[in-house]
Amino acid sequence: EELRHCQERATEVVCQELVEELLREETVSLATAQAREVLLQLKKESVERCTVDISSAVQEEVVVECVRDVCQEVVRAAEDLRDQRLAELEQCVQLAQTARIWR
Amino acid sequence: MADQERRIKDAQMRATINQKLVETGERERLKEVLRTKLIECGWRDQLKAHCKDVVKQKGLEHITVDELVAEITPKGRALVPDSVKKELLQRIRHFLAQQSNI
Amino acid sequence: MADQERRIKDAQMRATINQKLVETGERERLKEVLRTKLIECGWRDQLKAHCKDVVKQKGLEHITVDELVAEITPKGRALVPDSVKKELLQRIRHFLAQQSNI
Repeated sequence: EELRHCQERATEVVCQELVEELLREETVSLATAQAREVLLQLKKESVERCTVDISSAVQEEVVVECVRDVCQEVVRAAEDLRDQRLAELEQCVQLAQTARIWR
Repeated sequence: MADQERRIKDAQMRATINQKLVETGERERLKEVLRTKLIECGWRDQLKAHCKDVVKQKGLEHITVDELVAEITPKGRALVPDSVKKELLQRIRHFLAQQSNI
Repeated sequence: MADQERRIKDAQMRATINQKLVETGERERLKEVLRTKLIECGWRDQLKAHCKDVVKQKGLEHITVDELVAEITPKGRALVPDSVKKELLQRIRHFLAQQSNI
């Protein structure tokens, strides 16, 4: 009878130990998986934020370069037109002077 | 004195049972059964959800695996259904009953 | 604190991505694609027309190229179509998805 009681008590402890051992293994496994998932998620979010930033930076760079190109082009064209008109005007003045001399 | 003697005998018995369980591969089989039962009864999913809550609460950046384990273990313990524990105990008893030299 | 940590990590990540884009020549390709898209969608023509208006209004003698650039740039930014912005973002995402070590 005493042996039976002893075995029963020991069995209960062994059972409890087994549950605890599995519990420990499972909680570590769950926590590790969760931490990995969290890290991955954090990285994903960081990459997305950086992608948006970099995209804006590239866009800004191109816009600034293109705006400068367009401005230079427009100013150059306006200057060319002005120079052309000045040249024409000068020619007219010269023609007028020549005409006056001949007269 | 009798109490101490009983504790010694209990410890010896525990060691014998454990040895038998390990030797026969029953210990690993029992753990596997227990693992399956815990998945089936939703324990793992519940604990996973709790784990997510803890991470959300504490902030994604500021928790280590060890802290997380410490945080979720009490809940994990509490969530193990009594029926699963009872079944495990029953299986161990059954195993021991089949052993001639215990 | 968490916010500052996040900013530091983001800065590191940004540097890594930028390095990858430059090293592979992808950054220049992206810029070239964007330039082409801006021409195709009429952005350049719209901007040129606006630029001409400003020159006409202010008078060529009263404005420098730098002043013109400063005046036109906000309009240039605003005129970039959302579809072009989205496509650029998508191209960067696609590029990053193909990189194994980011």
